[in-house]
Amino acid sequence: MSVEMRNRHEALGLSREDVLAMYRLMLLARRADERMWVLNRAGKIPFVISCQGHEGAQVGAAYALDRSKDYVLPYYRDTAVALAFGQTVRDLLLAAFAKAEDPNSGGRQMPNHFGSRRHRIVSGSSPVSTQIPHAVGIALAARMRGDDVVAYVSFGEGSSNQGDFHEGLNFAGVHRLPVVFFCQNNGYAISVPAGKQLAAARVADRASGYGMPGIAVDGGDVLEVYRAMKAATDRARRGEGPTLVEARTVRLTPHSSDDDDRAYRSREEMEEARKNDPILRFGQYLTETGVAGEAELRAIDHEVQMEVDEATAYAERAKGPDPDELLRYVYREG
Amino acid sequence: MSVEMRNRHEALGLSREDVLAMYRLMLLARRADERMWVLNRAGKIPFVISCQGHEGAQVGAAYALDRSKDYVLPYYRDTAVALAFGQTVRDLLLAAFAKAEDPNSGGRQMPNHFGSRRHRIVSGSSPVSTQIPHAVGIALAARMRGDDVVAYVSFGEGSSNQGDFHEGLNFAGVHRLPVVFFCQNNGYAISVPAGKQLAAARVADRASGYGMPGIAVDGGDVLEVYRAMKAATDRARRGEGPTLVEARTVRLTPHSSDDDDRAYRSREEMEEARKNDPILRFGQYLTETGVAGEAELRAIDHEVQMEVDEATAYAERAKGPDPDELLRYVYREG
Amino acid sequence: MALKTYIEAVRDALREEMARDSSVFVLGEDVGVRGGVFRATLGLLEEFGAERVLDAPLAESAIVGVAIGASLYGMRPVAEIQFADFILPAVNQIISEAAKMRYRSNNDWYCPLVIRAPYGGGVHGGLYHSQSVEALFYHIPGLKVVAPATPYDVKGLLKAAIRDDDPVLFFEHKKCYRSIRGEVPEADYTVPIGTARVAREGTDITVISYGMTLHTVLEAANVVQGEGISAHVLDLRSLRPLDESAILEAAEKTGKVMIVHEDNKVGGVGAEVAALIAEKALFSLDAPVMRLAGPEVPAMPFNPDLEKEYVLTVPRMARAMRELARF
Amino acid sequence: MALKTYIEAVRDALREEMARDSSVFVLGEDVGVRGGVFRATLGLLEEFGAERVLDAPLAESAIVGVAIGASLYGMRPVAEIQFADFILPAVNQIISEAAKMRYRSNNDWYCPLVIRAPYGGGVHGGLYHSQSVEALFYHIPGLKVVAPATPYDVKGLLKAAIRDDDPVLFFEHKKCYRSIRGEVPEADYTVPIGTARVAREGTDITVISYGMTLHTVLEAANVVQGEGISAHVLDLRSLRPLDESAILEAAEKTGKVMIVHEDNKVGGVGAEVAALIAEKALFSLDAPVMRLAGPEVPAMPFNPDLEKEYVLTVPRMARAMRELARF
Ligand SMILES: Cc1ncc(C[n+]2csc(CCOP(=O)(O)OP(=O)(O)O)c2C)c(N)n1
Ligand SMILES: Cc1ncc(C[n+]2csc(CCOP(=O)(O)OP(=O)(O)O)c2C)c(N)n1
Ligand SMILES: [Mg+2]
Ligand SMILES: [Mg+2]
Repeated sequence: MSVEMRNRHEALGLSREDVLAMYRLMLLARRADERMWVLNRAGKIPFVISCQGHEGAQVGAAYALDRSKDYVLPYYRDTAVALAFGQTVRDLLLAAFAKAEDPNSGGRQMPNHFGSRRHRIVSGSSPVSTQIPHAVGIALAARMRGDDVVAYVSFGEGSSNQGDFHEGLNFAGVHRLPVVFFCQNNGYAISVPAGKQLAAARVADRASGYGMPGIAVDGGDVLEVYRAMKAATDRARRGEGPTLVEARTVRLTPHSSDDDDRAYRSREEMEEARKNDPILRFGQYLTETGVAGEAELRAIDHEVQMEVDEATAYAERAKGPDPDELLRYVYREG
Repeated sequence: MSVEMRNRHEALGLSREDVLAMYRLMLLARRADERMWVLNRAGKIPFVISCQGHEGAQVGAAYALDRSKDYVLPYYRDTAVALAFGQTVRDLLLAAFAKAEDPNSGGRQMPNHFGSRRHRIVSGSSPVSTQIPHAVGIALAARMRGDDVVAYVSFGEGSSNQGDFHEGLNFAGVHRLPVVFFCQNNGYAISVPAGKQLAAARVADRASGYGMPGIAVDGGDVLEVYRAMKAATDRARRGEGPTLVEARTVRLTPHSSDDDDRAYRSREEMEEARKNDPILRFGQYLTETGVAGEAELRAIDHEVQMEVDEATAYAERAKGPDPDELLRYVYREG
Repeated sequence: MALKTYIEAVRDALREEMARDSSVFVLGEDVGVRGGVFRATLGLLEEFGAERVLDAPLAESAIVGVAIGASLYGMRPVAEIQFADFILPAVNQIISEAAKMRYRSNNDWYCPLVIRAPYGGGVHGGLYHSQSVEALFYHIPGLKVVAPATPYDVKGLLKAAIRDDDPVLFFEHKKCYRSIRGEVPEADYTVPIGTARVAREGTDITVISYGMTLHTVLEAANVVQGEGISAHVLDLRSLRPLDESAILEAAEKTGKVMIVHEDNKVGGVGAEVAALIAEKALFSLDAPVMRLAGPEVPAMPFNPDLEKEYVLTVPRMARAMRELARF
Repeated sequence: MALKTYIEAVRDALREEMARDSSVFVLGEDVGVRGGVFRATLGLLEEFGAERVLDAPLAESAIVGVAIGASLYGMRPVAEIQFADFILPAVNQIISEAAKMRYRSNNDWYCPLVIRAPYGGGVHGGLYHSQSVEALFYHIPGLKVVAPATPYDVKGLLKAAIRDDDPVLFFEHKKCYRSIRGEVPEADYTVPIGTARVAREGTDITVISYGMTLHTVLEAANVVQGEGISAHVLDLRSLRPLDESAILEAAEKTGKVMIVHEDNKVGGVGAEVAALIAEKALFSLDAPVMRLAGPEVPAMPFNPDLEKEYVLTVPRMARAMRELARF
């Protein structure tokens, strides 16, 4: 193994603790996600939508942000970003069970519709791409206030075809705002392959139409994503404006628990995709570079599983919202 | 003068008759437009929106289409395109006076909201950019039917920031449809300069985001526009898909008769713009290349002025719609 | 006659119309190989090919805008909006363009276009997969809006919508899809847009509804029947145009009217129905015109208890019916 | 007190609020150097600088979406939509996002946001510069909708809207801009959103309206006064929430109610007002609830004769008032 390979994370300024924490976070998101499928198949929760295959992209992105002050506007696959910004596995499960303590919505929204003010995670909805102009507005407001804030907003490649993508990026480009637009391109919008979604070779090619750089990276490689995103957030922080970053990922599950992907994805294709599992790849990197041994990684996994077990037990027992809550918070109260 | 210069139109396959007809068309649009301002200032018509400065781009574009079968979805400045596709100066004035015979709308819409089925000019509205997906749908339908049809759709550079621009071009790119997207970039959206509308150097730069070629041309040079548009329509007709063509033009008037541009455009800038008057430039080309003498051009102008006079007189006298018409044609009748 | 589910009726209507008329085609998100997320277009790709069963990019304004363009050329597109909640990005195309095309061109251009959208809640869809959006459109001249409750009406109205020369919004209640079955004739038929239907004859109170709540109303009517209250039930079926004479006739029949819908009350379809009655049948009334509707909250929550609290149940309806009958 | 035009009241409210609170800023098309196409933001650029008076790209969904984002950060954006007709591309941002933000986040996030839009016709604006769009929004929980008729209310309501912690749609009737003048206090004041106002005391008939038609109603009331008919006139001012008690009180006062608006009738604001009365004041009524509204056509045509035919004139209103009084 070459020295460059060994030192990839160090060259990026990431310590051993950093990369182990990143690995743990990816695994935490994965195990929580897997748990939700089990709960769904057992009839305990009505809906799951997954991060599986995207964890590398998400953790690489989140680590490039300043988690103490930046704002994130994640989309429904961004489980690892929500965790990186302070939500817990308990929070995820509370949302999955739609309990009163769900920090996103008190059980009002579907799972993975993240939002908690104290973590600077802006509330998201289901209609895709609406969050893109919101991120631009956050960046605009932060600049008006003189705050050193970068706004992160994510979405799929299918969603990059919505008008709000275009209008949002254009606005940010004109006003050179500190936003990073992060496209997680997993090659599908539900059943429709990217080639039927857009004719451009890469979503990143759209950036030039907004006067900003467009970078495409291998989203299965958490360190490559970190590198590209760090350049983008640095640029934003220096006042040089927005960047569009596209991370190529794999979707290791059907679109959601309501989907059956056998009609439109061959099993061979799925096998190929699994080889690009970012957790597998990062685990290999860590062992091959000697950052951690197999046993150490297994220990992390064990710890993570315990955390998911505890969270599941807690969330399952937690109280649901009082039915009277239905009528609350349409407008400001008091 | 070099031979290339002399032969520019011939090299493009345009005859002496063609270029004289093109010049006449540009002038016809100009004189009709000027007349409307006079009528507006005299209090006879409530509203004018102009083609002045765009005639070269428009005539270059229209001549690159097959005026016997292609479909056009013009925007409100496209007076010369409407004329090229068969509307008459009478029609323009009937619309300006909002008379019953207005072919676009029977007096229901503002002037320059073109539309007449028999000319394959698709009815347009005021909200900008909505016509872009319509053109894509026309092209899709024509291809389904096996018809050899190219759809032309135009819009300003400001309007290229609407979501419908993005969604329309993307759809056409994915399905490789025979559409030519024609942006008339006059540097302003009402008072807002292009630099505040978009950060891209050129609107044409957006094409790569849709997997199609993007061409920017000098819209003050009718022959250059013709060249670029001919390549685009040929490409479309060969089944190779859409093209985005951007023509840089000048807006020689305020945005509309309701606007006063002195607040946002210097008189020096206007002087500069007038040097780029496409009619002036084409007239010079015609005389310098010996296609026509000054006298001949004056004769054309005279003839055109007569046509505008006749049309004005006709339209002013024409009947207005019967008030009962208000309630008609909300749905199919009978 | 065959017993069909609501969604089978959608599918049958689409298939038969596509077979009958080559200008009919469908487009939308996941309508092709996936057959639609609700499976409304299942099998169409195989039968009619990818040109007539078009998986569109994820962009509703383009789906509607492109469909408008195709309709102007003489095709009869049927656009699917995956969930009615996601029709909102297309509102400009629907209201500024489709609805005004014929009027603005003085009858020169028009849009024979259908937009299908599954709406309504009670299926754990949360805030954004449960909404009723019909009130945004039934106000708009130039549009037609239908919301059938039975498989028979689904098929007949969808065929009528596809053959109509004006834009029709076709709202399918997603809770009906698999839970509602009914007799559907084998032979070709249409149900005229703009006609309501007496769903139950009765003499004491009149209940007017449409979509999923129509079924709950009928259940509740059976409950109160046992207590000696006879409910006359009108199924609106079309929301624009409303069947004015059927509404007035039903109101006059009992003099006690209740309008029921899942959508929230203020400005909902029930407002117009009540206003119509207050305007044209006032002196037939023996009781205030009652409206039973969704609460004034943005949408139906995901949590099952909150969702249940939102939904109009049989007991709530029966209670309201008793109240009205006693008046 | 100073005599001000309707649009001066808009401008004064904006200027005073921007001076009072540095988190208030305006954005929209041509609001900067041009001062807005109607000149509502004239002088603001000079006074507050380009950062707080932002010429936005021509993209309404972004104007509203960016404003939502800024409001989430704690700013108080006032977005201008150049003509209400062009609010339609932003409907998704308004209804899916602004209206639902507080509810969906269980009170964690909210949007202190104002969207101003000039609406209405009678100014030769043709189909797309004359529309009334309030009916698309007054139905939506989570939104507030106001439509003032007088300079006093414009200023007081706009200030209240800017200080409100929820999204407010502020509809300014463009025909009022320069034709309506009124007294406006120098001192700071607000008019509470959700309160109607008795614009004229009367005893024979009750007329309920808002916006430009309120003024025509008042003129017509003067006409019929001469014939011995005393009209009580209520100015709604707020369309969501409606001032229910003021409406019922006004209805009960005379027992004969007419609702007037420029927007077309079916599903317009008048539908809800009539339904409310039919529900809660039925037995005070001596006559059917009358609605006088725009015709069921897509919009107001450009041709002046057609436009005149559309508009509710004083004679038409006076005729309707006589009819109602005679009932
Ligand atoms: C406006 C809108 N239209 C349709 C949907 C339904 N929908 C949910 S996710 C999805 C596909 C999104 O694909 P992509 O953007 O590639 O993200 P991915 O799920 O692949 O990560 C669709 C069509 C929606 N949520 N919003
Ligand atoms: C959706 C929409 N928003 C706003 C307007 C008002 N408006 C009319 S033309 C115009 C500027 C258009 O600029 P551009 O696209 O550059 O075309 P140009 O007039 O310069 O040729 C604006 C803002 C509109 N017609 N439609
Ligand atoms: Mg995807
Ligand atoms: Mg321009």
